[in-house]
Amino acid sequence: MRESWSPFSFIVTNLARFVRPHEVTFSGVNSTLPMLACLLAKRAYDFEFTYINVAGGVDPQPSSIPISSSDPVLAEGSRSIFSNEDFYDLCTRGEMDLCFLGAAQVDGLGQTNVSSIGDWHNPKVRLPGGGGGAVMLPTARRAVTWRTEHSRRTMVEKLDFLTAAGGMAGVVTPIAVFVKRDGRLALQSWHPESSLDEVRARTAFTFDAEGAGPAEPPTGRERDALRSLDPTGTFERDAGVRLRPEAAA
Amino acid sequence: MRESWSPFSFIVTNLARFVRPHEVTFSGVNSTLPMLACLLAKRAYDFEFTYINVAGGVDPQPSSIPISSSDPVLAEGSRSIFSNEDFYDLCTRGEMDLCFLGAAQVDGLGQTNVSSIGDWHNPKVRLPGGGGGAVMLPTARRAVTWRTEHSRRTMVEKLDFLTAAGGMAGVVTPIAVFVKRDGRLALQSWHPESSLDEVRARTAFTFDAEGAGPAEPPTGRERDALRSLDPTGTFERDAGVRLRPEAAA
Amino acid sequence: MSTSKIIPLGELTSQVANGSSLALGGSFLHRGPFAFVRELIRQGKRDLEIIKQSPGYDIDILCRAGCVRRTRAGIVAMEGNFGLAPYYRKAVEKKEIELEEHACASLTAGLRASAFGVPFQPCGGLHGSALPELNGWQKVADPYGTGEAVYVIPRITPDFAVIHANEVSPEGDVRVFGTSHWDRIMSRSAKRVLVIAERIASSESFASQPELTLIPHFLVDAVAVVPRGAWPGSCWPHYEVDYPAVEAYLPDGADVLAAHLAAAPEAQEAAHA
Amino acid sequence: MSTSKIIPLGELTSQVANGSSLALGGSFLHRGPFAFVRELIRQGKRDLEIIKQSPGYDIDILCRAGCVRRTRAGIVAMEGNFGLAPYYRKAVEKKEIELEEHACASLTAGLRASAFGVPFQPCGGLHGSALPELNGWQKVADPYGTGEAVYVIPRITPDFAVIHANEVSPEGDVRVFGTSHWDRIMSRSAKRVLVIAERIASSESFASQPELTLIPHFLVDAVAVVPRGAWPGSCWPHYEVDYPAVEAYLPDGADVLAAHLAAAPEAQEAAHA
Repeated sequence: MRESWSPFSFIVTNLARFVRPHEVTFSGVNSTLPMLACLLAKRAYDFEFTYINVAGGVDPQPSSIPISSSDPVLAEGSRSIFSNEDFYDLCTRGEMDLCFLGAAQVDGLGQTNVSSIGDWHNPKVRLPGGGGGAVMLPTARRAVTWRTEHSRRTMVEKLDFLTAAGGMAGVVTPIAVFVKRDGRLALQSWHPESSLDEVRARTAFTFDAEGAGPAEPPTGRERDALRSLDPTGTFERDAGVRLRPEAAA
Repeated sequence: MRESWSPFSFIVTNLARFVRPHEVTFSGVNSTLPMLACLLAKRAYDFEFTYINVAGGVDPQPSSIPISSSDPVLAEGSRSIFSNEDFYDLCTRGEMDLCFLGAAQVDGLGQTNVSSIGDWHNPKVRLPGGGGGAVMLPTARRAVTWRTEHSRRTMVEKLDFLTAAGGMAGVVTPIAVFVKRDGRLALQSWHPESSLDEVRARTAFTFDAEGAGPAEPPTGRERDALRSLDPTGTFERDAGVRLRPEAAA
Repeated sequence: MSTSKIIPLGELTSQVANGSSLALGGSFLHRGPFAFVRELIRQGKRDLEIIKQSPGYDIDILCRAGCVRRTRAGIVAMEGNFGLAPYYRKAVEKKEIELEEHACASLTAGLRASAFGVPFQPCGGLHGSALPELNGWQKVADPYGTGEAVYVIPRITPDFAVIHANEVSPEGDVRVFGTSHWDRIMSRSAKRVLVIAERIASSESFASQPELTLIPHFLVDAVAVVPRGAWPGSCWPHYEVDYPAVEAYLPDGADVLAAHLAAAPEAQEAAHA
Repeated sequence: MSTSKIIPLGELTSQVANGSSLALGGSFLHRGPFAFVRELIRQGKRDLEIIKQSPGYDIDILCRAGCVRRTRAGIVAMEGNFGLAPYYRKAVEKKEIELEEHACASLTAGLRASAFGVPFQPCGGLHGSALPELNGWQKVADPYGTGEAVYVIPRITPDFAVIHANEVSPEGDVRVFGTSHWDRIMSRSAKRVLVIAERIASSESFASQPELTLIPHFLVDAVAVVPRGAWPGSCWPHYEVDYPAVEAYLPDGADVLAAHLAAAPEAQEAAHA
């Protein structure tokens, strides 16, 4: 069975919807879905914005879409190279408008753990580590994260380790879009084939859902843009995002 | 009357003699004589050293010798540009071997004033300011300065303002070469047409002169190198260095 | 799809309010935003704060025209046998302007604090100098037990960085040949960046060697194209210092200043603008 | 008159003593000094400290071969659908290596302190994170009364920075295309700089565009020329990631590691060296 709006498309499209006109938006390492979201926004939306990425690209015109979100092809066509020291400084001095940051666990305050499952000193799983998060999450004007798995293990009441604080402006999962409201994550919308009850059941932290409803389906331009970025569905297959874990059984 | 060793050549040649093999040597703004000294050392000495300058040049091959010691022609032929942040950082982290720094007044400790004649807040003359000095003098492995006037006004017992401390490894004037010994400037040599008595009479600070004697005359290669840098004597005329103020009367 | 940022010099300069702080690019007589500086004078700007490690002609002519309230500088001179900057010197001696005297590197440290988003920046050296006491700079002990103490410089955030560049793209990307002096850190520390350029190069040219771009377009607010705009200074490799013009600028007299301003390339070109 | 700094890879690598700290250039699978890393394994180096904001293949294979005592890193992964770095992960979980977990920018701050010659460097952000307490990082109040407090990171001075470059001059000048990642600050913070390059370009080529040079020759100690030396990673614009080779590297087994080392370009070329 195939969803009318694939959870992969749900994540990428809803990440793209955080991009705003005339802003500076950044995607980093280990960030294939935000990379696709930024490129989708460039193709699907009429407004101008600056897309910078960890490959040094500034509004690049990549000749192909890479598997690795830090691949140098993401700087192809750029008129400048904005390298790592530069984009971190941009963020810490408060000029990074929108920053996509990875997370293994997210809590109700929008804080993240990317360090370890279990105690940091005796980890069950040693995770990649914070990367940009601890510095960028508190200093970016807005930061947004995503999880391909929405469960009580990933959307937690208490983080195993507090890698980065400061709070996300948005979190996108296969079934839900959260935004920051009064210092906590609040549900903004859910996948049309999901429901408020399902989101509550699969989320370990409590959240406000006032005004939330099913997400707007992708526009034709959003669909076309994503199809042009992933014409053979390779990214969608590699990402392996499912609406529900049961769907695979 | 013309001295057999012009005081201009005396200064440039003796500055050049501070350059050592395999070192990194720097000349800055407002530093025509050190610029000529570095270029002379490249032409007259057989050893290798790295000459960097404030125009970003690294071992440049300038097509002409500029009036301004920060002229971009001083980067011509360089295989890299080492710009201002870079050479200051090199110095503060302790990797600048020899740094030429300007001074209006020098005291017996080799400290300098480049800020004001008279009280800083009520200056008789507002001088250019410290530039590199306050940071480079205490952090360069060796720093050397020069004065085209050797008098009790320039070689002082007490500075009008302490712009830069840390102490010069060398000071060159039209009649004398001082080096650092036991934390104070000590006379190393004097112009062959001057004398220890004259140097003492024209210096307001006391100094040790043990082992000092007339400076070694320029070698043929030193003379040739300076002549090749200043074939028409323009730099020498512009510098207007005199052995003694009386000589002009 | 980007919009061109290129506007006339007069319009670019009019964005600067009286009382603004300006970090000026270049050094002494080399690649300074001098057409912009002269336009500040023509527009009668007042109470400016000039921030530059090694100003010369720019601070001198602005002092001469009475535009300056304060400067933060490391070393000030005309250079090239002209010695001290005479109108600047007079302005300081007569206390017509306020001077915050820096080492060049301490000014850079203050700009770095701004660029890095931190309130202060440690600066090597300065030990024994009277400048820290003069400026109230604090020494901070290393909390990690090395026994070292280091001076920290407070953040310096100019309202504008103003850079004279060799080439710009229509979108506002900036290229500089030879040394970038302190232009890079200025462009990262200021609230806004204004650029005066010798000429436009194509977007394709920038894209073919993006590593050469000193300032990416999105940090740049506006660009004016002014050929020979760094006159009477140099702009490598396009032209050298015009020493006779500098010499002609120096004598006293309002007529001398007026003649100098009228002789400037941007004034000569004004009819074509 | 400068002497060539170009020596064989084996000789360059032999300069690294057991127990050295190494800052490795590049990021994840891109332009890393991977031929050098493999040569460390062949030479049986031990107790190394690896310093890199975003290591991946390099730290993983070094952990797999038992060369590492400690790492300071911001984020560690294979990337490109390969997820976590498995041998690194196992080494940390089994406490075979010591980890100092950084934000990438805090590691950069430590390197900046070294490059700037100061004992510590303020780093923006970090507020609320558990990393400062984990690492004992101190917060310093702004002595200038803004009310801000900022974390300061202690100086990090690697024994070596090791960079994989696109082009070098015979004298050791270094050029990189595309992003320089953190290579620039690494080259300024380490005691010594070693470079592995795809190819030599002429001194004249470097002199014609000196602005493109990332590291000037006098900061570089030695260079080895190893075409395809960043394999199985990319080196733009010469070649892309060799994903099948990365996949073939991952399974357990000493024979797998041996086959991977033998398949590397520098091993294939060894006969010609």
